[in-house]
Amino acid sequence: MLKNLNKTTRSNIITYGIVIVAFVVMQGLAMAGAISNSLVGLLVPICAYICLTISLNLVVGISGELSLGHAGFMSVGAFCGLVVAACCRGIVGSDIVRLTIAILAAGAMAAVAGVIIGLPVMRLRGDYLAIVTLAFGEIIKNLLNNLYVGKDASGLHFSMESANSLGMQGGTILINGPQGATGIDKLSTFASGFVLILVTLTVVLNLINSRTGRAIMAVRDNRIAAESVGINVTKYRLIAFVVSAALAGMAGALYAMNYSSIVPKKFDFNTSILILVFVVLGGMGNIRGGIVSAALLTVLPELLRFIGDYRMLIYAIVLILVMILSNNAAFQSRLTSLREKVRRRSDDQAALAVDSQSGGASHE
Amino acid sequence: MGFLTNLINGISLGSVYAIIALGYTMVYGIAKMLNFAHGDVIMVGGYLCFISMTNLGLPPLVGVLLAVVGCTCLGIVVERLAYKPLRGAPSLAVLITAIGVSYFLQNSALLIWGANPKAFTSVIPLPSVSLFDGQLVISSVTIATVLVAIAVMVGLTLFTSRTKMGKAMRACSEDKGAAQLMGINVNSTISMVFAIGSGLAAIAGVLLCSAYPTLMPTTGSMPGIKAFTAAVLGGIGSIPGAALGGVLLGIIEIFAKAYLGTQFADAIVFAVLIVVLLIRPAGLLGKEIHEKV
Amino acid sequence: MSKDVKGTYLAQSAAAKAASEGAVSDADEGRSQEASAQAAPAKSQRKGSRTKMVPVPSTSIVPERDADKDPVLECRHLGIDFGGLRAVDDFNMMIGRTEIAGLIGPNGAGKTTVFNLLTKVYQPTRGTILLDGVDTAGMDTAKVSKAGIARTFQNIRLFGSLTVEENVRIGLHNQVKCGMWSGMLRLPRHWVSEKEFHDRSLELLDVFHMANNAGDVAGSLPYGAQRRLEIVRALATNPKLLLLDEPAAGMNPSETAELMDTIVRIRDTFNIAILLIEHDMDLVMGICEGIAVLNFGKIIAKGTPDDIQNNPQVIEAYLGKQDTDQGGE
Amino acid sequence: MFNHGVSRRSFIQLSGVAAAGIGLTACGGSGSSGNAGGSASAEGAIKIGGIGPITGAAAIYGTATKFGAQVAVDKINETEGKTVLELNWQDDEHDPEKSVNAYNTLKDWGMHVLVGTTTTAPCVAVSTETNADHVFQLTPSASSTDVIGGQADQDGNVTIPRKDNVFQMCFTDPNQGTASAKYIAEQKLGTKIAIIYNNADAYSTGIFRKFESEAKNLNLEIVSTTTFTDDSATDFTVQLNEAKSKAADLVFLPIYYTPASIILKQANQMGFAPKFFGVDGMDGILTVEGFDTKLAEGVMLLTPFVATATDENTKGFVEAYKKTANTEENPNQFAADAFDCVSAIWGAIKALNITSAMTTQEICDKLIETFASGTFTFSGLTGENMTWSATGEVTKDPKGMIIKNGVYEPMDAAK
Repeated sequence: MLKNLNKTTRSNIITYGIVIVAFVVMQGLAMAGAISNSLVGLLVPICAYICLTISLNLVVGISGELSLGHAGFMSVGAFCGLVVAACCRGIVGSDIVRLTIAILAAGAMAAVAGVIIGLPVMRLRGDYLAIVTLAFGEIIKNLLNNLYVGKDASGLHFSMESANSLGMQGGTILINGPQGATGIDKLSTFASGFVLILVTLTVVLNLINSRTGRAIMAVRDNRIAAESVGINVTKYRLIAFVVSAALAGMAGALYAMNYSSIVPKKFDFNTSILILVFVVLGGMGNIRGGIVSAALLTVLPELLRFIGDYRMLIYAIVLILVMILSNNAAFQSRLTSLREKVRRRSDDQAALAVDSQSGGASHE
Repeated sequence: MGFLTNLINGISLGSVYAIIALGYTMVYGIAKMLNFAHGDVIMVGGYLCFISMTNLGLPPLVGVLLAVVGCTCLGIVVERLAYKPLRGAPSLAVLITAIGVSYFLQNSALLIWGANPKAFTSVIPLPSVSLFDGQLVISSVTIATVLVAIAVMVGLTLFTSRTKMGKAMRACSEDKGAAQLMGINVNSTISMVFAIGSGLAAIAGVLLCSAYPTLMPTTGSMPGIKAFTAAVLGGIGSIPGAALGGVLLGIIEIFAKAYLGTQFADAIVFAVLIVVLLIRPAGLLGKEIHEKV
Repeated sequence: MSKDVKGTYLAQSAAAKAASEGAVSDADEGRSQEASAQAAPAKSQRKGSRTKMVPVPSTSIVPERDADKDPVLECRHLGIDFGGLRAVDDFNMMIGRTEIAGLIGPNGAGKTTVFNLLTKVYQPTRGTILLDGVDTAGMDTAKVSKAGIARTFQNIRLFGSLTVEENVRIGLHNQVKCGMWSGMLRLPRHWVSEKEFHDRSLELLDVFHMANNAGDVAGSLPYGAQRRLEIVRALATNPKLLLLDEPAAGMNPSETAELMDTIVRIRDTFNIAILLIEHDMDLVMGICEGIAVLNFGKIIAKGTPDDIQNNPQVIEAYLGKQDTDQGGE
Repeated sequence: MFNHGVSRRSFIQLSGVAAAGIGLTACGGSGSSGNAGGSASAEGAIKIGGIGPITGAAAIYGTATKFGAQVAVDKINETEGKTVLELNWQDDEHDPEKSVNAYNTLKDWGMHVLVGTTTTAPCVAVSTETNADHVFQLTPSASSTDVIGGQADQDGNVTIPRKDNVFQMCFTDPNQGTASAKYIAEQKLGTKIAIIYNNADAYSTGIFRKFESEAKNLNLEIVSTTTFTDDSATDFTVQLNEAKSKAADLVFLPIYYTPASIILKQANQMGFAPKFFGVDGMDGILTVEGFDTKLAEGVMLLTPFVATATDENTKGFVEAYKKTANTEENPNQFAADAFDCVSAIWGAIKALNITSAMTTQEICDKLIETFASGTFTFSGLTGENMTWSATGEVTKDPKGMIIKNGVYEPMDAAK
């Protein structure tokens, strides 16, 4: 049945299939209590990281720009989302609706941040672009470290100085500078994470296989040729960047609302790098690979806990080895020839089997 | 006087950034890779010097020498094992490997030397210079750092322009294929660059720890990122650019703290970087490379 | 050698309209002191005014059939400097609406630079480019493409990781419209446009009999097919003028012969002008109607293939000075 | 510039690696980590889980608490003659996400009581989890009021409700802020005060805020307030210059000892010699290997623990700690806090006849009742006759220490 569809559609259906099957299996196991608390606790972060990986893949893999500040958009979404969720407390009854509103607001806010950052950034290329995204990530972190937001009867209060200068009466502090946000309502669930993955996946896959996506990939493959066929390079680089930022913001909101507290420090350069590692290991531009690598690499450090002190060292070695093995030309060619050999042998066997069955008359 | 003090402090901090940035820029110029592990080589250099001085009781100069030798070897080994197999691989793959190396070095240091910070004794056991009746105090480390930064920059410039090896490096930087055809051993040239870069990192580590005397497994990461920023600011690949970028970044950082408030100092430093890159997209002294159509 | 341009009066027979336009343009460039003439747009011809008319040299010719229409391209005093080097200087050329024109010259003469100027990959230092009578000043590469100039590249620039069909679809980018949201949300508009993309790209690929390769990855195609795909992609932008940069490079004689047929066929089918850079003289002399010869950034001759073959300056440029007297054959 | 060369195969290989990892876990089981002194899983032992950063920039604190707790567990098991306590310490990299992961891992292990987490921000996240699961938690060193919840700020806003299962072994940040301000005012230690704090750190900012408002009440003059972040914790010349130019005679440092050691050195280099006043995070400064203790001469700090004290308990602990951690360095107050946490919990367990047969929730109920009663007292390394209130805060006397000749000496008339 699948064979009748074209290659891209088939590949996309497999991707959706993997996500859906994985969700159903995990949800079933979790409900049956067959998986450990440790893994259950990882489900929502895995969902968030998958969304982040898909969204970063849009910039790094599809648009071909190196971004080192993805965590910045994640944090914008995270803090925006939890403020919105807190504002809806008492107004909107249903948790799911509240979460949805918060995530959408987070996406919108992160998109705005994406436009503000993207406009200047898109004038640059290559490593210079990378360093500027890094710089913006650090700036966002620095600003959030000095952001104070509180809510009382008269509404929201903002300050860039201190919690005391919010001038609130009997309200709650939502974001308390470097202490971050505490007392977050834990609205995120595995199911909502799954839905967000589907949404992210749909947006990105649809985008890739559309006129806009082709223009983005054209710019990646050959900027000058893309210009020469009339594609506005800046516009399409910006579209990829902003969509990616918005999706990262949504994932950030999901992530933040899985914990009761969150600090700006979490969204630093290292987190940006972590997501980048997921993307590169999964294969740049390879959405399905990114999903798998994000899930596995989030679980891996937890699986390595039994090693104790050597855990992160082993993680580093695994990272280096995987990168070398998957990119070393000599090793790859050896692997290919090995695979060829295996296939030939099995082909031979198959041919032999066919031959023996049909009495050696299989070849015309 | 406050201005002068801040300026001197800025130059001092900037000189440390400059030395690190020079290593970054050398490696980038030839290997075309962002070596995110560079900051961690700095940390290793610091530890090696610390051990030789404190645990082995060797004189500071020997300690520095040991650190340089140790880091040079480390650089060569890392290059052989981790980067060389990836020659010709996509640059992002190399970047991630460099990050892996960075994690590896940090966690190895954690296991070997422990998490407790070490207080680094300055390798320059000279008193501070006091001017204007003690209103302006310049520490000996500051003076040494600035002098070393200048020496390293001049040395590298001469090396790349005058020596055979240096010229081979520049040839590799321009076009590896052509360089190979001219009989230059590209592989050994790249190894050489890593050796030089790592040796510089050791010197930077010793000076960094002398000026800001805490040594931890994570000591190198932030200065590493700042120096990378500095290298880009000056135009990555350019030797005078790295030195200029480093010093400027140091001055901007100190001035931002002193005159615009310590709260937003980091944001200001990075904002300056962005503005500079928007005006000069290839950095202050970088060459803009036009793609040939 | 630069002075020689004025000596090439090959174009005296050019259409009257074209010549008069050339005259106005020269006046624009400051030869005339009259402020009114300077301020006037190039197109406006004030028949009633008493402007003093002077004869000016023109280096252009167009086919007779295009003579009564606006030329599709007109370059006036086009030039660019790289640092102190005048890579292209005082480049004047006119191309008729359905002309197949050639741009030849020794290596390093600045031929590709001219293409880069026409498509605004480089912004000209001076001079004017009129595309179908519209000044392209201030446009960027993408806008020029929308205005009607398409090109191929000397060093092939395909979207290597995408399929053949996708490459053509990208060429059709400005021909079939569908916004980001329609695509992202799979609105009906998306499906309509996708069908149109598909149909039109296959139609275009058919020109080169490449419809069967539609699903192949462009980067994996053989060299000749890649060159042809570049032409298809350029055609997809619905140009008025197609610039081909060494289309026959790397092709064997039979492929070249086929290419010559195809180029003529493209012109006849799409009714567009084609300007090509080529070193293969059989191809140039075989299909080009007008040929411009470039040396050291300047046009040293423009004429018919016969004119060019017999032009002593051209021969000198190609073969060096000692062979001058052989030029007459 | 980046083409997609990273092949699709990479993740296949990766899955292979991960599969190997899963296999390994299966073999390794959920054994306890670290050099737990060969603590084989024993029948009937109470399982104590611990969380703190063993890797990353905050590894100092996690390592200290880990070994501190280990020393206590080993000592108790030795005294009892059999394994009555079992410790499983998990790394959280000073990251709330990893901390919750670590907590879940400990839950799978079957933890009865949690000692942790070491650092504040992760602890706030974990304490919500323990609260929901009803697991008793005693944190050695997470000092923010958000950890225990139920505390109002000065405007009377309560952001987080009280988490009734969470108790602290350390002072809360506001307590330290208030105590420091009072101490300075009462002892007339300084008239012009400069403050340098880490505005990217919850602990530091928490103390600073309280100190600031308390100083206003006590009419202490704050002449300069400057900040730094973890990213800019290498150079303090600007902050010190500002303090110097305002003629500050006391610099209050509500920060950890690592940046503090740089501040002391740089102040010395620029010839600035005010009084320095630190809080409990300053403890440990003398243990920094290679630190010139002369620089710390005259530094005052509030700390509950003195490693150089001569009483038997402290001496025994320091010795055991060095052996367990395999180090030459003295333990800091984090280690002592963790030691006290385990000891206090053991005291309660013994008194209440708690056995591992009980569920974690039953144990939690009993321990909450005991700790919140206000009558449960405990004497340990970090204080005599400590009690806890239902708010989760500990009541113990802060010891004002001054560094003289490289050792702590009690400040006169310590309240």
